[in-house]
Amino acid sequence: MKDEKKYLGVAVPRPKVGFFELSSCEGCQLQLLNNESTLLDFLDLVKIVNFREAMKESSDAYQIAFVEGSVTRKDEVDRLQKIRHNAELVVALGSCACFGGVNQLKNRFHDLGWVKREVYGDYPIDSQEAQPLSAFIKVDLEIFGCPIKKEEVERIVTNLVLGKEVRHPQYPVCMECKAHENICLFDLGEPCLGPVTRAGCDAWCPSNRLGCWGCRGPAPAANLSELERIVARHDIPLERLLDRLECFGGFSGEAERLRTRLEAAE
Amino acid sequence: MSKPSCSKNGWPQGLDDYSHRAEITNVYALTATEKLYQIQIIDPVARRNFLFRAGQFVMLEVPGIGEAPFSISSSPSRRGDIELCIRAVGTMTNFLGRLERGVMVGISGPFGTCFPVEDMVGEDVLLLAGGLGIVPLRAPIMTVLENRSRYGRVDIIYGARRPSELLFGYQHAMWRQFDVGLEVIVDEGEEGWQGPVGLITDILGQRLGQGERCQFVDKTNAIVCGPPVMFKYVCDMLIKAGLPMEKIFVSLERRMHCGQGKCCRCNIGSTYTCVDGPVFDYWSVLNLKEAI
Amino acid sequence: MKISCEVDVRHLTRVEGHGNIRISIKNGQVREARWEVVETPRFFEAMLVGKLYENAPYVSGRICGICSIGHTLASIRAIENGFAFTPSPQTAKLRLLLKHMETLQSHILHIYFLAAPDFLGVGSVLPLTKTHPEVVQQALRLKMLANDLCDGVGGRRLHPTRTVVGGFTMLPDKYGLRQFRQRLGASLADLEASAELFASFAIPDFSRETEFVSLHQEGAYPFIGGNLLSTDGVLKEEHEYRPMTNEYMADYSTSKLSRLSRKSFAVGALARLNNNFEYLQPQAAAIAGELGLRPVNHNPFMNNVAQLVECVHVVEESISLIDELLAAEWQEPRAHVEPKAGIGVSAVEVPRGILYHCLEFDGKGRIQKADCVIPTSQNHANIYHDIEELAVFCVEQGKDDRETELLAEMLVRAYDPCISCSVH
Amino acid sequence: MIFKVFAAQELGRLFELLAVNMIVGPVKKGGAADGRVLYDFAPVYDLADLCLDFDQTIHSAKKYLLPYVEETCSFKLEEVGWEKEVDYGGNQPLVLFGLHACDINALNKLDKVLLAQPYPNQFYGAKRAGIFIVGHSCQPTPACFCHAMGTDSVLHGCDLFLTPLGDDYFVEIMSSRAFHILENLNLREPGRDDHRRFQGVVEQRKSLFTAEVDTSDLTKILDMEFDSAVWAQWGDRCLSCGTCAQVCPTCYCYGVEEVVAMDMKGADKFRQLYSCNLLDFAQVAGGHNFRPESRSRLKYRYYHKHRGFVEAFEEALCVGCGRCGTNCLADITVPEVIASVRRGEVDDV
Ligand SMILES: Cc1cc2nc3c(=O)[nH]c(=O)nc-3n(C[C@H](O)[C@H](O)[C@H](O)COP(=O)(O)OP(=O)(O)OC[C@H]3O[C@@H](n4cnc5c(N)ncnc54)[C@H](O)[C@@H]3O)c2cc1C
Ligand code: SF4
Ligand code: SF4
Ligand code: SF4
Repeated sequence: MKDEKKYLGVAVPRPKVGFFELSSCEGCQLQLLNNESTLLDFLDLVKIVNFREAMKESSDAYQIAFVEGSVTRKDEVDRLQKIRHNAELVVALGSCACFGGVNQLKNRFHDLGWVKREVYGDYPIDSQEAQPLSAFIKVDLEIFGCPIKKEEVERIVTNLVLGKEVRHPQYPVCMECKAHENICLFDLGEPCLGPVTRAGCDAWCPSNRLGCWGCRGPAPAANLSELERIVARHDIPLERLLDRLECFGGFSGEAERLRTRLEAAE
Repeated sequence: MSKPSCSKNGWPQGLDDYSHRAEITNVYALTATEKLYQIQIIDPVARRNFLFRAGQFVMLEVPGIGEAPFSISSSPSRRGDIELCIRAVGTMTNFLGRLERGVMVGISGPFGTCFPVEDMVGEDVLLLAGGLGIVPLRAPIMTVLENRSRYGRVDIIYGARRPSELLFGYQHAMWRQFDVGLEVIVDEGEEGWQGPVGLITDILGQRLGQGERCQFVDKTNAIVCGPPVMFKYVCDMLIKAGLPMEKIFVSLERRMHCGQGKCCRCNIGSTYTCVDGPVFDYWSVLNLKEAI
Repeated sequence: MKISCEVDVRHLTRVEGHGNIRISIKNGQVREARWEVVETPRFFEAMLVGKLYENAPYVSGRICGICSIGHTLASIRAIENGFAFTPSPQTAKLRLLLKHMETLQSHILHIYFLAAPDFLGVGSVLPLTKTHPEVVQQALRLKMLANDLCDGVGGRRLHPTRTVVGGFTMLPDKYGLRQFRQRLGASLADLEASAELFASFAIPDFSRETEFVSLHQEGAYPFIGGNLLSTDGVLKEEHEYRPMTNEYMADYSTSKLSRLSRKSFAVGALARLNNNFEYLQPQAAAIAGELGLRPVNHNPFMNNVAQLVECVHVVEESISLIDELLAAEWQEPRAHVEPKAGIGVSAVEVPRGILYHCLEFDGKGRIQKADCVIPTSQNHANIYHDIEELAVFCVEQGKDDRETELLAEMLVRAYDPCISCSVH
Repeated sequence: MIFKVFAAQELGRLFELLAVNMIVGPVKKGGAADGRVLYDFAPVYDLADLCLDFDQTIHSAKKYLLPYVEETCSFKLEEVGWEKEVDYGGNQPLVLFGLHACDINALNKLDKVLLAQPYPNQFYGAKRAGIFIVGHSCQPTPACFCHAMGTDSVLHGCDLFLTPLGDDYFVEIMSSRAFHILENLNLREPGRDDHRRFQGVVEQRKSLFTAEVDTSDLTKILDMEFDSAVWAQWGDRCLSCGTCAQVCPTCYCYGVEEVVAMDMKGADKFRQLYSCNLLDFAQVAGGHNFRPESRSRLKYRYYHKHRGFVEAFEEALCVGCGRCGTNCLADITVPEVIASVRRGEVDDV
């Protein structure tokens, strides 16, 4: 494997990359291994120097750090800061890293003591509110999704290596959903966050007849108040909308406001 | 341009019949962000047949990286051996900056409307450029210079932010030799700068005189290109001075994906910047909503 | 010779999640031998409280990236049990098929990417792409098949999208299933080659008397639901998971731990095999024989072999499942399920062992209380005690630091621990 | 035009004759929670699957000419040079069976732009040339307003057009291809009675339209109402989701995306249908966005369709199929938007 490739005569070095995980299911990293048909090309594109889930060797000399998971403990903050220090580019990999992911569902109680007791009784457990990486360090690039979409990661990494700007779609999932010619979930009586969620997943869930849960966070022009009206018009309880807004942390502000309103109304 | 509507393979003729492989023959860094690219269509026949007019643009393609519109900045008499002056602002333009001479790129075009310099023969030409606006103006400037005796008075007013951002400085002396009134002004001076400091409108104001309608305006054509704010002020002054709107030409820019009037990206109302523009007379611009 | 040896592995690699191994031997005396779990807890059981039931499979799937299908199915089953709903035979078959493919993909990932490098003397699968390209290709082919089939049935290989309470949101297309059937048939050759490869590996000759716990069904090798059985003779019903797991906390672990008849027990492929050997599909049984696997086997390193045998088993059984699905008319994919108050428990065999989900609902189907017991947390105590015994074994065998460290790592890896899952 | 009549049972024969090619037509796609049957265009292998009595499909047939995503070329890279490969598609003839008048007229409108000189879109052109269209008369839904757009009748753009007259089909033959195919059917000349029956169908259809769009002087009124407050109200509801453009048979905006292969030995260029309602539609290099607010983007869609296009082609870029309104989750419909512009206010919903 040569350490440098050329693209149209332009030298394209193989960057050293590391993969790291904080609190997560490690599914996003697994998605990379799950990419059997292109895994070898991927390994040729970058030089992996750190990937605990797959290899024993490790090194601190990496240029790009892909960090999966959210921060839920002090030692993770330290690890994260060390990674930031070592890497030129820190990429938040997946919704946990970008928004807190499902981990932040515990934050909604605003009562960490209760959360700990519910699961571990009186046994002392070290844990803090689940936070995205950006709460602690500067994040250079976010790759959304729970899980990430492997095709998207490959495209992004290729662009990174080439020095091509990485741009996320600005439109919501509906656009991709329509391109797949799915029956709209609202027609089937199910809630869907497609109209407000950032596209890029190729309408993964709606194409499988599952309403979008918003794992990629809000599209830049997300119109949540209209979505709320739409859900109500379809006689779907707003609680189900809230569940979805709340699930991955991308909509945390809106979810919090809706929760307060719904609880006040009860 | 009259072309047959059907090519030999039976499919309707279209953009692909106007796209050519071309080689970057030279690259010059003009400023920190702008580079001049000399690009030659590889196929000699296509190169000779590449006829364009001042103000038209090409779509430049770097495979896999992007395709974007650029005004041709060289004389139409040089045909398919063109010069593009490109500012590195994004994905494709930055990558372009990393390419070296000898690399193959794609050129399609020419597209769009032109500055009708042929119609200006016998009359005065006033060219106003702000910043990168000088790039599309260089083609009409060359045409006028090549046919200098056929035109009346020729004036160029060129403004830039700083002296170090001035483009084609190496040609300014040459332009002046052709009896051209060239005035260069910068927003803020730098060490060694001896020319005037201020706005284009300052110089234009002097040139037009104060308030009253000038005599010369009936036979003056203005060609304006620059940032949107500049259009507004400059064109207002010209109109006040009595230039007919049909004789004021501006070049507008929009995001373009196709350059063939098909993708809608550059659409302003009914008007495609790529097919109906980029050059518009000011009367048409007035009739466009959200044009500038 | 009195040996001394220090092993301190922080964040063991090639496992899912974070765990440490510490072994300290002074002059032939084992002073310390421990397995620590340092993963950060995520509190899934608390997260679910107050949520409508439909959140549970979706959120619980996120406990683990490798066995997300297992978690999703376990959660769905807990809900359906709670609402006294029985899925249609079509749904049951599709779920089992999906489950099998997760087992296949997870086992292959473990056998080839995580465990095999040790046996082949390298640090990861990366050098193998150069030295053993055919082995890597084999693994990738098998994994791809499993993953593609997961996509086809569950909508997505990881965090499935089509699996819902009541059935599936949509069905796979039959043409696609037919093609998968062919690919499954062809994959048996790759599995046989894998068995040959395994036969060449030197599996450490280490054993410790262990109690093995798994599901048990009459007449079938069990994966979804059934009774709970231990090799020490404990037999309980699915909902009696608590007396079967007896969770407790210890200071060396952020995960809960389990015990049954002894101070620890093991779950996983080896446990399943030890309890259900007679129900293995024919080719799987033959391969088990070739690789010297007979019940009851007490060598934890043999879990790798058990996984391989299971790969063959699930491929064989998946072929029959597809045949049955293809022979029948498609029914509606999804049935309406009416929520009701109560408790639902489910036990599902995921790649690493038996998994329990228990959910308690109010009348609207809102979750009042959630409990998940994950295979790796059931295994932790057993790993801990295995490490202690392994340290003694290493002293007896005169192993040095490096050998001891490698053996200890291999031992933990053999359990294919899913630590982030265990500390959910 | 040549008119003929054939007995209803001959339809199967027509289907069979055309079935040597791929046939695409309206089929049942599923059922909505409220009991509506949902239709879409899809390949049909059996006449029984063809639902000629469909009300409206979710998506239009434009997808067979303008795919949502289409590879426009691929590059094979060498050291510093490259080879480019282009495939326009359209190598396979396609029969569109059962298109309503609106959808045929929509293709006619697309032709005006996409086949226009000097740079016709070859991808569209190649596919268009290989398509055989069987039109079929329709029953208006509450969302339809083709009568207001002048697109309820087809004069060209298809090969033949069918109108069921009880036990017979009245057929308008519009191409020699169709003429030759129909020679294999038992045709008869229409008589007086058939003409009257045909007119009866037309009358009956006319009586079913409920949606109204007043297009008189609309172009000028839109121009005048550029700053109308209604745009803000609609804009506040719009999700900027692009659904309207995706389902619209006449929307054709697109974007271009280039993807470099991971091995860096090649690259592909894709064209993706876009929508002027999407946030970054009018964003230019440097980040400036000419239409950053949803109200100006939504307005733009209406201006392009009902003003700009009319100025350029003397007809609107809308055939009144109602798809955009039916599929818009925010319930933004053409009749209501246009009425509100005329009125100067938006009715509460
Ligand atoms: C008729 C015409 C003539 C022109 N002539 C010249 C010329 O002679 N010389 C010259 O230098 N330029 C010229 N331009 C401008 C030139 O086309 C642009 O600079 C060029 O398109 C930039 O391409 P890029 O890929 O480098 O930038 P892009 O990467 O496309 O965009 C640059 C910036 O735009 C923003 N942006 C664009 N699209 C998006 C998006 N989808 N999402 C988020 N942000 C986005 C980003 O901030 C980005 O940094 C002309 C334009 C037109 C229309
Ligand atoms: S299913 Fe969801 S993403 Fe698809 S169109 Fe409907 S709302 Fe949009
Ligand atoms: S008008 Fe409706 S369909 Fe169109 S972008 Fe807005 S919300 Fe989406
Ligand atoms: S704008 Fe709406 S009604 Fe008009 S053609 Fe498009 S989808 Fe149909």
